[in-house]
Amino acid sequence: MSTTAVDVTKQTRKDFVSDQDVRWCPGCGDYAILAQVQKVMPELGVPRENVVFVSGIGCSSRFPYYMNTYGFHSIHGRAPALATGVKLARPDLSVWIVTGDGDGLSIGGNHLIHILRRNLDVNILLFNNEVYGLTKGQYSPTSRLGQITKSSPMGVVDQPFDTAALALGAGATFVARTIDVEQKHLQSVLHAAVEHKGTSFVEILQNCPIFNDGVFSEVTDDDGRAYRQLLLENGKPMLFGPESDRKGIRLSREMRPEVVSVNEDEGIDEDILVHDVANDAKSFFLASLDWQTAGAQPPMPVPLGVLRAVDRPIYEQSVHGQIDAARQKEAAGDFDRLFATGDSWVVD
Amino acid sequence: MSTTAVDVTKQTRKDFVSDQDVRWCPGCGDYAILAQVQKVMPELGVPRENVVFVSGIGCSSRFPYYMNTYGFHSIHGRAPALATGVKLARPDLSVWIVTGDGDGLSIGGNHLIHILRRNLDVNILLFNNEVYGLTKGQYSPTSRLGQITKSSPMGVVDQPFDTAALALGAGATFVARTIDVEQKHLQSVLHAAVEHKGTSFVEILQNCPIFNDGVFSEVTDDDGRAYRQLLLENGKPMLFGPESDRKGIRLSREMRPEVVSVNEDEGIDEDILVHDVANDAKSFFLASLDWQTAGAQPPMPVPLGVLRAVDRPIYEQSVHGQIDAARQKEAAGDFDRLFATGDSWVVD
Amino acid sequence: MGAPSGFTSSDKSGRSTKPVESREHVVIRFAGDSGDGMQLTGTQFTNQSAMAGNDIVTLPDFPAEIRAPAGTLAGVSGFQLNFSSQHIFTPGDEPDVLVVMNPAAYAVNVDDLVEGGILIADNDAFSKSNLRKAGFEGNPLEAEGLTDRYRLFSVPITKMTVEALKDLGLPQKSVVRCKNFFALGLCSWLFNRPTDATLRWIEAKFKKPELIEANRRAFHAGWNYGETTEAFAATYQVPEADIEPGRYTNITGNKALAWGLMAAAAKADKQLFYASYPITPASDILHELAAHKDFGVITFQAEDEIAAAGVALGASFSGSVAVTGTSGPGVSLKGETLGLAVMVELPMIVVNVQRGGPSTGLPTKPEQSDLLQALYGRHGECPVAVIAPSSPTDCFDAAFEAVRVAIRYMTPVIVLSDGFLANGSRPWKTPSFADLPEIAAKFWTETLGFHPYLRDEDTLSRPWVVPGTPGLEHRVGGLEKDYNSGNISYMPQNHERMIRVRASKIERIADELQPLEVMGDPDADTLVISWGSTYGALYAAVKELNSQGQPIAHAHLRWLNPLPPEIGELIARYKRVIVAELNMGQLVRVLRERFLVDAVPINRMQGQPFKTGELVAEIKGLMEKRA
Amino acid sequence: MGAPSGFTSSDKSGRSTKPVESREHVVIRFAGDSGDGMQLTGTQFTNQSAMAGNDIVTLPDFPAEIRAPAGTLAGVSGFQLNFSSQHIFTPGDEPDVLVVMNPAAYAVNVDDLVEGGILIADNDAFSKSNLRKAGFEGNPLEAEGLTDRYRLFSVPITKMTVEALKDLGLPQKSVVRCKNFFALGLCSWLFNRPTDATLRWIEAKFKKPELIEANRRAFHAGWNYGETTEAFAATYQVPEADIEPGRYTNITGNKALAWGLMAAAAKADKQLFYASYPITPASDILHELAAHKDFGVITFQAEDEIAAAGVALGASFSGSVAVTGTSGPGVSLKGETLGLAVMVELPMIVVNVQRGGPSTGLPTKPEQSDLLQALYGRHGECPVAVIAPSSPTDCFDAAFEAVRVAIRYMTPVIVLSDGFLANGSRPWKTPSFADLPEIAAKFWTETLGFHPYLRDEDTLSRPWVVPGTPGLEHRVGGLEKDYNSGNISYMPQNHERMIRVRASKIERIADELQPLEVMGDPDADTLVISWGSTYGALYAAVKELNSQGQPIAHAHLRWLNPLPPEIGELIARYKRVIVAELNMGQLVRVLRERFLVDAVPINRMQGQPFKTGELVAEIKGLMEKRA
Ligand SMILES: Cc1ncc(C[n+]2csc(CCOP(=O)(O)OP(=O)(O)O)c2C)c(N)n1
Ligand SMILES: Cc1ncc(C[n+]2csc(CCOP(=O)(O)OP(=O)(O)O)c2C)c(N)n1
Ligand code: SF4
Ligand code: SF4
Ligand SMILES: [Mg+2]
Ligand SMILES: [Mg+2]
Repeated sequence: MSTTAVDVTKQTRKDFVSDQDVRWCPGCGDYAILAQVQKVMPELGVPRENVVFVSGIGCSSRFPYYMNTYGFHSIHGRAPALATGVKLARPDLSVWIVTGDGDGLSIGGNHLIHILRRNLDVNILLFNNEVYGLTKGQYSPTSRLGQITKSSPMGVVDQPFDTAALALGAGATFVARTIDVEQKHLQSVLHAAVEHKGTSFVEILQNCPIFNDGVFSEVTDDDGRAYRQLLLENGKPMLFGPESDRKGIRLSREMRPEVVSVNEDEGIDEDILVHDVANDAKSFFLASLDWQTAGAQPPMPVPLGVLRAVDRPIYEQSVHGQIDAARQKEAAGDFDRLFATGDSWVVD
Repeated sequence: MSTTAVDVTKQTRKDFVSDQDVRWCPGCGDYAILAQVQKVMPELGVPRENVVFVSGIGCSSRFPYYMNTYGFHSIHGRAPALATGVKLARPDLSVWIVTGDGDGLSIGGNHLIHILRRNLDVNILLFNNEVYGLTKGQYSPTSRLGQITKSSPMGVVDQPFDTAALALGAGATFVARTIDVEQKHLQSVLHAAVEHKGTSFVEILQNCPIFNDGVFSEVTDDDGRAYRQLLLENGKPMLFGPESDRKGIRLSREMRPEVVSVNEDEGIDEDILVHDVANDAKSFFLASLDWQTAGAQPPMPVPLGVLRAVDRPIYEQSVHGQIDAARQKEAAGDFDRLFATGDSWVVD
Repeated sequence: MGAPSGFTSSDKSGRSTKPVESREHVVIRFAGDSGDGMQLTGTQFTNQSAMAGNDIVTLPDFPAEIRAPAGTLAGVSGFQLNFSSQHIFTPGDEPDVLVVMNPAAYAVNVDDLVEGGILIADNDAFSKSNLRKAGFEGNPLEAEGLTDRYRLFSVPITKMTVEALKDLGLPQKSVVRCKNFFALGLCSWLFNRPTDATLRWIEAKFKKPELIEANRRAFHAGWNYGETTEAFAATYQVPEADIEPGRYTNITGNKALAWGLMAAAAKADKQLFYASYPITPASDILHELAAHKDFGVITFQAEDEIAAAGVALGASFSGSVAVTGTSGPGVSLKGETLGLAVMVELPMIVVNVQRGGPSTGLPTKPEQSDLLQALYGRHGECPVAVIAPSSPTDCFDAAFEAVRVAIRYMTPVIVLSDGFLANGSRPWKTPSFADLPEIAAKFWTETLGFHPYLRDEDTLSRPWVVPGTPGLEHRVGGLEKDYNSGNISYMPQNHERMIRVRASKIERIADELQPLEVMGDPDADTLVISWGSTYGALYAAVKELNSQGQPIAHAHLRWLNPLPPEIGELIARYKRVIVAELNMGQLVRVLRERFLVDAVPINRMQGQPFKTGELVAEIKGLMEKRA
Repeated sequence: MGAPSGFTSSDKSGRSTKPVESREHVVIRFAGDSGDGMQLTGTQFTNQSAMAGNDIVTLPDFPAEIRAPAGTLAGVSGFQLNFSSQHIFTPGDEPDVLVVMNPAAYAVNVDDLVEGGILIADNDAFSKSNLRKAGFEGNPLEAEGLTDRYRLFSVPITKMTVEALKDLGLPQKSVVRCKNFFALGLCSWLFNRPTDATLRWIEAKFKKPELIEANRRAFHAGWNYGETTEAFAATYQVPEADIEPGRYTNITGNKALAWGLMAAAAKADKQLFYASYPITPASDILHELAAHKDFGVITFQAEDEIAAAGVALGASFSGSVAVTGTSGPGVSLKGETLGLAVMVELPMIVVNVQRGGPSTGLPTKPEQSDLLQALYGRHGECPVAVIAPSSPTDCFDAAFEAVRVAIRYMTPVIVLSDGFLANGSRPWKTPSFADLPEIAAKFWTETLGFHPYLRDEDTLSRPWVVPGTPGLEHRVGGLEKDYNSGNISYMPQNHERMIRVRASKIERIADELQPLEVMGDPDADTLVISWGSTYGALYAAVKELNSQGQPIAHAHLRWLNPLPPEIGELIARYKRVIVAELNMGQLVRVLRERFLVDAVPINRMQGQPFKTGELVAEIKGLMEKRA
């Protein structure tokens, strides 16, 4: 029997569901993310055999087993390296990296910043639950100051990374943030990530009901949804808050963020910042909004959506471009010529 | 014979010169840096036996051998880890990390970003010569696009890191930049680094005459010095250029950098940005100034001096603070009580 | 109406009034879903048994997933306890009693139960959907022949727990969670365990009064069920063991190891500095030490294992007793830093709580397959000392000794524990701190003639000089150093000399090892050698074989590098040498190579400790084959 | 006035008119400051000698620093060449001719020169300041007794070079830089080397016409100095060796290794993917491969060695011939990823160009101390195949074979080269690409009955399925996999089965190894065993010993895992087995353990290859001791 290709246009969500038992805890935010990813997949128009999911180790990194695509559940922190090999060797594949805040930012931090600067055309989904789930609840590089965990019985004293700021600082060409429970938003961010040519970095805030339950409830509960989500849209002013109480963000003379009330009917003040995914300073500014520090007044909203999206040469294209150029050389690939280079001589 | 302490106030440069032969290539920028560091040391008022230099591997990482202090020439990329151990165990020591663009940003990138976020009170000197010197000239994570090296015969295709942006993105509390040949500036930056409580990250642009000669000449030759150095001073407007042709930097409505002419005698335009080392957005903005891309018009100046300096809790103080607090507990440190905890029972 | 808490036995004292049968020892296994609290139940039962004066050995068995979907085979969690009136050394091969909280637990465990053993099942959990998840068509509790094989007690545990708690107004989820205490109560009754400690523990553990009451009621309900119904005709009693007098506490290997490090650092008058990156099954050492800041312990959770090793080495340079703990994959990452530690000759402890490999392997299961890595897993000639504790309680002593040797010889020491020791527990006779030996650990301060590689004549160790010492400023590093000055040296002869001196230093440790004890038949012609956690199983097997008249002796290696000096001679005295390990044969390679002895291996790589019965059979087989 | 370029000999043809003495072989060493261009000089002289028809072996020797301060001992760089009319196997123990460009080079090298050997020194460089830097009080060239020991030619090389170039208008620095060509010219004259190739090379190498002219003039000046002055009475001639006809090129081990990988990938019809992080002495493989994009080679310079290994493994998953090259410290970092490769059973080559360890050690010097790490340096039971090339040219064949085995057995293969092979060179008889064997490497596409761990009956290898193959979507990873489905499995027996099958797979490679060749005396009672780069020295030593009538045979192991199947039997035939290695005795451990043979080691850890003379003496010593 020979292999059979799937008709791309007819792929459905089910085609991306593997036969493996899903082994996350009941209520884990990972389920929702999996469902959205499986939903978005058929819309990409890529046959599933051309899709590869690569992960490290962690609860989140079990992800590839549940996707009926090619998959590599590698070792802790190394998914970006493995994925780089997969993509560079086969630029035609659609390559996805799934990682966690521990896997991607702790042990795997170096590979992450390097893949971001190189800008391969891959998609990175970082499930940030601000804790190590698989190893049963130690703090992670995104855990907040003071958090009590098994390894921080008196509270975390390590300043957490701001994931988006780190990615921007590393030179990422696409940085976005979304939340496990915001299905529509998650979908739209996944679409944007796929559309971006270059490395797409998506941080997904994810609830771990077992070891860090409710860590994002401040922005996901009813109040939070209304008052604390800054939904970014390119070219649109930065507004948030419920209909009845809209607010906007502007820059003070000292280049500090200010939250001001806005009445959309009366027109939006010129001062309100307009989002521009291609403006470095704005992206960094958004990343530096401190939405996590408890009790800040007024509390800052969490920027959601695409913080940055810029075009830059794509790594694998540059690499293969050089190879293609070199192959134009006379005698390219001729081993007999190669062996005779240098100072060769004949003994007869 | 018992050990003898040096009189701190009488320490001179010579006290910090070790008896080891300095083994850099003739003309290497590292010599100038060494000389400045040795010069600044006595001014710190720390007896040399309380100073520890920790490095990784690379030409730059030979540094500790030449300092008559305690020193640890460790392994490639791991100096921040070793230094963390040294400092956390002994917060009273003055700890210095010397690293290179390969050692610190390639193999050691992860340790670097993590020490920056943790904010130990140590000083990091990163000698950036945009090349691997010790291994004889491969490109590094700061090498520029197109650079021809032994490992990139057709030119580098990896987008370089912007060192300052990376450090800021990681949450560094102090980020500065200086140049090997600018002795005064180098000294002043070293002083600022020492004064900062928390991790001080100093990028030193350094010429490698053997494998990357003149890479910074655009900003160090006579023209460059005059036109391309943006010397930052906290609370002062961002001005550069020769007396006759002063320029300032302002933010456009779109939050993009603009270079405008300034006549200082006529007063400086309100629009010209005033440097504020404690303003995140400004620091990121400075880090995103692209001064390296060849042929940009007008060419941007390189921001030199302190890009960011903010106060945040110091890691080793937090750690020891928790320990001190715990030691107040009743029966703290009592092993016999410890052994009897849990469900112990007596067999008699 | 829910039952109020309290015992139904006539004297209300928690002592059964039913007939009591006596047993020398009992092996009981609790099994259920990861969410069912089986580890907790097992631990409590263990504590009760220890307090009842039995000797005990435990074997917890977790799934790799935190909480695989409820009811699936992957989610089954187990806890086995052997409690005895005799001295015991293993958690027991097969359970005499199996408690299963759902069909999956039944499926995974039932084959292990001895014929005629007691099987207690929560029949409420054998619902259609649970049966399906566990892969059953029908209900196995009703399968033909089951009651011929086992003594089945099919108990409606969930229903009765719900009933007992119904008027407490707790959410259903919380109510159902209490069913493990029903099971614990029932077993406490069945084996006449003392109940006070458990009741006290419930009060201490739960914060909310309604939860205290709920668990108390569930516990009582289980106890009362045994006492009241006619399901159980009798209870069992395992008499007190003849145990050396003293204060005991039941301790896991990881905890003992943590305490051993703390005690050693205190005895050396140094700060304990533990740098680690979490990994199963080593993380609990980090958790334990992090909780003891009142002892001045510094714990550092690093960004990865390489950093953890580097931080530890830096701390050692600064004068701390520096330790980095991990498991196999982490050791594979620490190799380079360990090499640096060898080169700079600083004391450092690397704890490897071994698990099933290679790669991610079987992350929650024990194995002994990292021995050769400990010996040879670094580039260059890079010898380190290696010690392996033999039991959960020996983890304390081995850690203590590792610290002593590391400081005295200025060398890294690898401590090879494993998942079985780490989570398993044994009663530990708690020492008095004052009675523990001092550890000499003076920093060097003498400037006269100083150089950083000056060597002590006896130990060949270099001086431990810490920053802050005036006049001794010096630099260390990974490049080869001159024997006579400590400066960098590329000279040919010097390199060879330094390699040899580093090797000799490790060899010298052998001079002060405790003499090797030979156990078993003194007239044996066969010697069985064990190392690490397999000590207990081998000890028990040899005892059994001896009692069957087999001429077998047993030696256990605690230090793997260096080997005890007398081992060569000892081996030469026997006709047959057998080396039993939980790997493909690693120590056996070392002994064959070192002593050219045709030692034969017994190997097992199944993610479980040896079973005594298997060992007995296998050793007998080898004796016959090589007779 | 500077001399125009051209030869002064009567026929102006670059052939000397002085008397010629014949020699069987000559060992010459060029030594000077790192900035003096000694590697270049040595390489040119080597090429001349190869073209003159001699057999050649080279030994470059760099300092660890790029360019330590000029004139210091640390900055001395050397290049040794053995050229011969016979077949030779080593770069020679001691130079017959030593060229020193400054006092430091003199200090470091003079003791190696054979008594009566030729010593050529640039006496201009023996200035006061240079003498001081090298630690001399007076001028050693003027020391008493020197001319009794050596035939000293004290030549004002710098001055004459300056003189020859003075009217070219070059800066002084550039002028002085040409002095190595003066030395080369002089030596070319002295040994009657063909000069055309060098002159052509000068033209190709230097871009600026004035530099071409300058170097040409310096070269001629040196040549003419020999021909014209009366300092040298005669020249030497080493006749052509009897070399198999064919086209030859002088090739270093690193280059041969790179080409071998390229050729193997081409023969497997796959893309070569080399992921690496620079490290001495492996970096040149990266440089060489990066220069061959015209062959479709992808090179990836990773952020570190872990990433390099991960990238390679990812590329292998995607269907490339994936290679990661490094040296010892890098291997210590790749262990975990290598374990993953073992678990997922994908082909991958790890090249370890060994250097002096442990830790940073002696980074530019060869050693063979990573063998046990290659065999055992990972957690868990984690077997990989290991091959070691025996000479610079064998690096081509070993790399080729490693690729073949990696694909056929779906396994990582470690190639153990070392710094001596890497930088040393030998004439290589270039094969025709068409004559190289094909490598079968078909991706699996069959869906029927597919699972990712289906095994080939012969090799036990699993199928290589690459993404993009419809219907074969599957997941691999580091957790243990079920033998029958490839799904994750924590089952006890399955784990043991998988461990054993992974081990058997590696053992099966032995079935197709080339038979072991036994060299030396066929009636020997002593067998000397070598591996890797020590082949040549051992071969020469045994030849020498045989010629002295010693009954010794020699076997060389190319595959270290698995061992050739006949080695056990072979060893059993000898009274004495000696294993010579550049380490503390690593292969000897393996052989002792495997075959219980009392093999004795010969070890050297001085950052240098074995010297034939030393080996001869040491082997003789062992023969007497164990007679
Ligand atoms: C080399 C190595 N070190 C440590 C571990 C243990 N480990 C597995 S997952 C994990 C952390 C996972 O955290 P995260 O990436 O946030 O994933 P989550 O489980 O929270 O989804 C750790 C420390 C390992 N498997 N390998
Ligand atoms: C684990 C390991 N990998 C690689 C090397 C080789 N190596 C030594 S220094 C270096 C790069 C140094 O570059 P950089 O830090 O920029 O220092 P520079 O020499 O330019 O000052 C490399 C790749 C090593 N010593 N150890
Ligand atoms: S531990 Fe947390 S992150 Fe992991 S599966 Fe459970 S709920 Fe999800
Ligand atoms: S190679 Fe470059 S960086 Fe290194 S010592 Fe020489 S000049 Fe300095
Ligand atoms: Mg997490
Ligand atoms: Mg550099």
